[in-house]
Amino acid sequence: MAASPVFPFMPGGAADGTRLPSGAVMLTDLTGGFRFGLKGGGSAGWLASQGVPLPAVNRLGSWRGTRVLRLGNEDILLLADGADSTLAELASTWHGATAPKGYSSWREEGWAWMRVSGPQAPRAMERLCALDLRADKFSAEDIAQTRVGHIEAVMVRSQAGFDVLFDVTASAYFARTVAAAARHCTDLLIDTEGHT
Amino acid sequence: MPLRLLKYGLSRDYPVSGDIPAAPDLKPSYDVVIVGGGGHGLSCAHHLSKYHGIRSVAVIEKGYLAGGNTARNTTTIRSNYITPEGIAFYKEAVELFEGLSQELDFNVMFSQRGQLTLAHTEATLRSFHARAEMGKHLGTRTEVVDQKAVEELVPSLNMDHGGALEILGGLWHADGGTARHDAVAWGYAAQASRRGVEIHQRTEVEGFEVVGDRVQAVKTNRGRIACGQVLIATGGMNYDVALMAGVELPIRCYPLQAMVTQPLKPWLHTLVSSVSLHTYLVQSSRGEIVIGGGSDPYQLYSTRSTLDMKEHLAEGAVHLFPFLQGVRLLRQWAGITDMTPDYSPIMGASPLQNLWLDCGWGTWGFKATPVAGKRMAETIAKGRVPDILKPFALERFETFRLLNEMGATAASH
Amino acid sequence: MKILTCPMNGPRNIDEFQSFGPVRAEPDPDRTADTDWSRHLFRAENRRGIVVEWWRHVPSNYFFLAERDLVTNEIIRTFDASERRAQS
Amino acid sequence: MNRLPEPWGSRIDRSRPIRFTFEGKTFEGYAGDSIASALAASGQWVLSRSFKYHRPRGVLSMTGADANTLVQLPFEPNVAADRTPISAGLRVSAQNVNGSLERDRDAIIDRLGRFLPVGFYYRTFMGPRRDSWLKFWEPMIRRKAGLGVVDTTAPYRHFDKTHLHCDILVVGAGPAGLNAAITAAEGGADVVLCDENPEIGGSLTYGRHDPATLADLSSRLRALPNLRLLTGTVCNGWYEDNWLPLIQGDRLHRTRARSVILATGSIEQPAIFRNNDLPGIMLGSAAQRLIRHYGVRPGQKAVVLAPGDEGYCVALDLVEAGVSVMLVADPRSGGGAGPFEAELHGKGVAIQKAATIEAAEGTAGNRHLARVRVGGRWIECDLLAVSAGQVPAWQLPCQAGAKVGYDAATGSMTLTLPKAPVHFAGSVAGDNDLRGAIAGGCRAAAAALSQLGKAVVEDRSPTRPTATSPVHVLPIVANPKGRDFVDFDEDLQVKDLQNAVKEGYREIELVKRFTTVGMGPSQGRHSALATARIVAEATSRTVGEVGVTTARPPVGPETLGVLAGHHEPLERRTALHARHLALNAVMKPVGAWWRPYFYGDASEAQKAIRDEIMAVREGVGLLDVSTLGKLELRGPDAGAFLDRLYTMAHANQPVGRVRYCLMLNEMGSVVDDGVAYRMAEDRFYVTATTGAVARVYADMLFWNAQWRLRVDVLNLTGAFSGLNVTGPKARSVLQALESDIDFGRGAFPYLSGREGVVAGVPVRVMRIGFTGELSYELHCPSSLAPALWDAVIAAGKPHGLQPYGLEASRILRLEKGHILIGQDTDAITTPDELGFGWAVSKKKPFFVGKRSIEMRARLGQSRKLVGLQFPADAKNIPGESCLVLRGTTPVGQITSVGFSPTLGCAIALAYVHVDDSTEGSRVTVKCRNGQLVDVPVVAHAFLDPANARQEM
Repeated sequence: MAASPVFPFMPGGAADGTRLPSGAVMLTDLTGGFRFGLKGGGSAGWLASQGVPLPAVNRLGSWRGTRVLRLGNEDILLLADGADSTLAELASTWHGATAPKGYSSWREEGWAWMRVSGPQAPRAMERLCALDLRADKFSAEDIAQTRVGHIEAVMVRSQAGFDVLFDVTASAYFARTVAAAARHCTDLLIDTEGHT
Repeated sequence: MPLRLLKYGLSRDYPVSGDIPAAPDLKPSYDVVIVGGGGHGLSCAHHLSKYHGIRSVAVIEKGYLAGGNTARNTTTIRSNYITPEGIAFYKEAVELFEGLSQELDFNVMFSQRGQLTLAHTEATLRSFHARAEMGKHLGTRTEVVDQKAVEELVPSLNMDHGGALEILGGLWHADGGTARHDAVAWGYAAQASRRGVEIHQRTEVEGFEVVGDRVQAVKTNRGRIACGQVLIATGGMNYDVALMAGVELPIRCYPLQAMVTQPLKPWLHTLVSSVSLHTYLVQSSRGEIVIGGGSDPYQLYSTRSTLDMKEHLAEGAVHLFPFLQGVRLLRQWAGITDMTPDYSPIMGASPLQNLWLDCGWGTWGFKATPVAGKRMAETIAKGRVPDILKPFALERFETFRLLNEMGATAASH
Repeated sequence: MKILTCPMNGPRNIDEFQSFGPVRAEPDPDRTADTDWSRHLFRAENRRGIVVEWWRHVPSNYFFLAERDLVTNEIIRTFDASERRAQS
Repeated sequence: MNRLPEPWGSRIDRSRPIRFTFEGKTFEGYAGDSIASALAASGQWVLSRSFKYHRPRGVLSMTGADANTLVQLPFEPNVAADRTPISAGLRVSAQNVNGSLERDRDAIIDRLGRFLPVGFYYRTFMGPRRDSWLKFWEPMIRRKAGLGVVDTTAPYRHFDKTHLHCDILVVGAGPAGLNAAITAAEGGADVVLCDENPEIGGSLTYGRHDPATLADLSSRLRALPNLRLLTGTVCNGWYEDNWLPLIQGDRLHRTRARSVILATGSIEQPAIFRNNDLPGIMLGSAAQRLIRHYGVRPGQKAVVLAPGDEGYCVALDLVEAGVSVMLVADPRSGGGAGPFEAELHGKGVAIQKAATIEAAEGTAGNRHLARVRVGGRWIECDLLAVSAGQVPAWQLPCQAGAKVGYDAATGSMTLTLPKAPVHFAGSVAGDNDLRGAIAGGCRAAAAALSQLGKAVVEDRSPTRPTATSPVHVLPIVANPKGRDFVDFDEDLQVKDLQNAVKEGYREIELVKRFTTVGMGPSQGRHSALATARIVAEATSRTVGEVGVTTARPPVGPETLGVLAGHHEPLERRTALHARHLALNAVMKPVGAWWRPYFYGDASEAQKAIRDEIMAVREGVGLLDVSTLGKLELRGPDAGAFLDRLYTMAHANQPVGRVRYCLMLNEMGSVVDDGVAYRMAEDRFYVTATTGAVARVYADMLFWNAQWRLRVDVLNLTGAFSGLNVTGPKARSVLQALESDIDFGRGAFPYLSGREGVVAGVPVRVMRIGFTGELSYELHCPSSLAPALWDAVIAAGKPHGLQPYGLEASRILRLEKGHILIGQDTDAITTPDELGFGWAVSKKKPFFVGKRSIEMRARLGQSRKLVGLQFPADAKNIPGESCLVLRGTTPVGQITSVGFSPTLGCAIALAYVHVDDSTEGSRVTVKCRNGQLVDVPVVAHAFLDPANARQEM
């Protein structure tokens, strides 16, 4: 009998009852989405041996429909983005493999995965993060390990906005913080006399 | 109307007191050279000249009088420390402040309206009990008060009932207060000058002539001064100045920032500080709210201000008193604190026979001004360290006799 | 807000970092006299000049070294700890 | 009544009248009016009373930069009436008045001025008794202190904080700033241009300029998509690495610019003469701003002090606005002022050369200007427009590292360029005329562009014109009767500064501190140069030698609200949060975490906690220990790494075993404890205390940055949850669950660990005993913790399993004599003081702190942590932190105390003198009420010292 997982925003989860902002700034919970990460000696070598192309540190790559996040020399996270079976197959291969193969980074349990999107998402992110996130400064292949909403986070662009990975225990806090930022984005932020 | 005001009103010309006489040329030698024209050095000079008959004293100051940490601190005076040695020492400081205006015939405006330190966690409350029990035992007015008493002492506080930063109680220190920091230094300077002490501003130490285990002379940008005894009391410069004499101190320097609002009609009558928020507030006699907090997070000698510290302090202040959102900030500044490993000062002997130390004050130098000066003067005059200072000796770091005051800081300068 | 350039993450606001203080000598505990050992414990580099110090980029938990002027706060350079070993 | 017809009044919308009140009286203005302009339009010129002498004050600068116009709004004190727009129903009142603004009873102080010279308060108010200051004088003075009033009921507002990035930030949208921004943007840079005013143009909007100049700049600006304009936005400080706060109303843009161009303009200086503070005396630019921005006629009959061309322009503007200009006083003795002089002559305005303002007199109560004396002659007037030249707005440049100098020939302050990537343009750089400002703007942009590696597209800058005739330097002479104010904020007169010097306060910083000059709301904008000149004269030094005091941020007043912004309190929840709430737990914050304190009704806390304790002792309890730090150390050197970090031996720890671990710092003080479970040769699962894990994790990484061992440290604190099943029936509960782990006593002994699956959940189980009972700590991936919790609850039901909270846990551990790091230890506690010799390996060659604890052992130990057990009928039980005395000397303190329901008495842990630490000794404890009690010392574990219960 396998137990069923409960993530923070699910019924009975730690953040159950916390409202996620929607509208011009939308926050979506992807924490239940499939991920697989390795960290520690041997991680990069093993993934390379499986044919996973490894980008440079803090750059994003892709492999058979998954996104490959290189967070450190020996710290790599793969986001399934729908290619669940590919990734599940890789994970299962890893479980059956012999060392050296790195170690599980448990990101699917330790990190919440949330998406900030909507037409005002860039405005909201300016409030949540000190980095220059304009497209020409923070590209679709960049990874920022930084602070979002005053907590440590890993951030990448997604087609719809920004994906943020952070300490799962702070999920309710994060949702409230994004909601507070979103409130200030309902009126356009820069009064530009016609410019933006 | 006090008589002194009548005198002003009735004299045709402004009656000059001449607080700080212009310094004469440097003499080739003095019995005592005090390096550092801040509160501590001036206090020592006053005590040497008034109580020990030592008047051949030169106070040499690189910048202007009391322009270092004496001018930059937020003037908290208190004795609610942790260690019995610390409490006994600062208790004497508070007692000296109580009579300081009379001692100096200069109003230092010692405003003993009490200090309330807030606990937002059980652990903080426990540490308050420790300070209160030790403080009471040693005869200071220090007690732990409950939520109701906190609300009565400062009715406008945001108690945050049920919140993450709920105020669980406080440490009420009725002996706590503030004084006009500049006045303390000027009062000591005026008194010392009247007894023959020379105060040399814009005079910078460039080195020491050390022969054997004695300092023979102090080398300055204005010439060499032979000296009988030397005191180093240079605030954030202690490490560097001592090093010129070959003495290495266990000190690291960090900026400490503070800020002040526009003047407001008085509404805050005690000092209020929060350990968890690293913020403290006090309303000056001009009506300004002085706000301070913890030191900067990395070593530095620069007195530049930062926006992030200001934002942090504003956040703490607004959490405690949400109605301050509309109050306007006027100015921010910083001083350089010399932090020791146990957060207690270093006073007394150095490895050199006639070189004395008054260092390592961290964030607590101002409140010790009278007692440090008095006791260092006694030390220099008698050539031996009085009992009250012995625990603060430099050697304590070799013998692990640390005076652990690390929990007494946070935001309780 | 000061900028500190992390060798791994690039230029970031200094509030993303944690200072771990100046690099210290690593005396052999078994061959160090008591007075020297207490000196090692309690006395840190504090000269008014350039120091080499440890920093941690908190979000990525990466430790590296920086040369910084304690008077001007100018950061002269930052580099991975492996470069220090190569130099010494 | 003073409103001028259109086209005067560029800021006001005459179609939108707005009513508001001032001092209880209703006034009407137009949308776009400031409080001060609307009041002036209605003939209300007095806005405030001064800080010390309570003299009536009115418009001085119209820039929001002086104390004269500070007024009170309902929730905001000290608001600049000349910058703050009116709104419908706004209630404005005067501040710092005793009675009313019109009839201020404290105006009497003005007459007593001679009794209150500079620094008087240092020389009096000390007697007659030692405490007279505190009891009598200070309360009296505090009543007079301050300006505005804080309303402690003001509602909380949400302020906005955001970030802005650009290549070049241009501060100031006057002619120089506009040209700089346009040139920079045309050169391809990403530009932000900010200005504190509601419109662009700066002096082009209120000075005597060709409107086409601004129209042209405006249209060029609008064509640039890479130029972002923020009007109504103050750049309020410069911080390291071009980090600048741009404040736009209730919003703070934390801005990072690669390069900055400061086109912050200059500050017109008031003139110093007797009664120079009367309402009706204002800066020439203030009169122009009233006329052009607000369509307000600043007076009926005017005198203009014109030491340069600007004053002539002011006079021309006044004439055009219908003001009778009685006289233009020009202090210069000869030379023509060029075309302006002729133009004024043409309009019949009298000009007196070599003349200055000698004094002014007011109407009754000094409520308004009545006449001024020029060349010994009194001239009736209700407006005096003055100017004593300009000083560059030095605050931002100086914060960026510029140094202030002084040009004695022109009587003006100069600024050096800082080392930082910051450039100056316009009058801040000394280019006071329009052509110079435009050229300066283009030059600054070119410099900034080249610094960024971008080329200037086209040099549009006009050649620099020859300097116009400098403004005459007005002498500063003290009036024998005083009231010649240098600093309006602080009511300081010329003689006050001279007297400070006489007292020996010769350095400018000392003059500032002794007199408070420059410390008021205007921060020396209108007084710094005059002060430097007075002090230079009094000390026979040059103005350059004297200098000005340090310009600290902020540039102008800023609200604490905009600085603080809004910040949700950080909160962390365990995966079982909702389970606790469902069980009616009373939650308490522990750091950022919220944890169950106990379960049940808040009004019956004591009973609930007692029941929870007894359930653990007699049956079985369940505690959520998910907040515990959880670290996984992986790699071939993991064992060696732990050996270096902790005091016990781990390299030789068998797989499947759990060991206590104690961490010291280099000083040999105890900093953390936990357990280490060896899951594999190359893998340990290590716990750390809730409060310390972040630091322990960082320290591990720090040590390994130096040691470079082959080990990876992973912080699993959030990823894994922990459930402690504890009590005599714990084994029965677990055995009732579906699992591949044999929980039997022989198969799973004390201090061992197992991996397996319980109720379908993969777990790591450790047999450890914080409560002193048979315990299994089950750790699992957090998403599965609710499922595991539910399964344990269900399996425990037949055994009376009781979830318990933090308070029960604290008592349970105390009964067992287990320490809590941070509560029972302090920053200098050694393992020896805890009696933890057993936890320190004697064989390992090295671990952090080893050298120090050996040295400290040699130096001698003075205290030790022991247990104290109070009689069941004890009347006085000391609280935590009570002192342990030897005679009257404190030798230690109680660290933990509580009533043990199991033992039926109070028990405590305490530091006592090492000589009193053996079992059976008695020590004296001082209770919080001062009573001394005599207590016997007992063994650490009050309960089950032989450990039979936890090892069963």
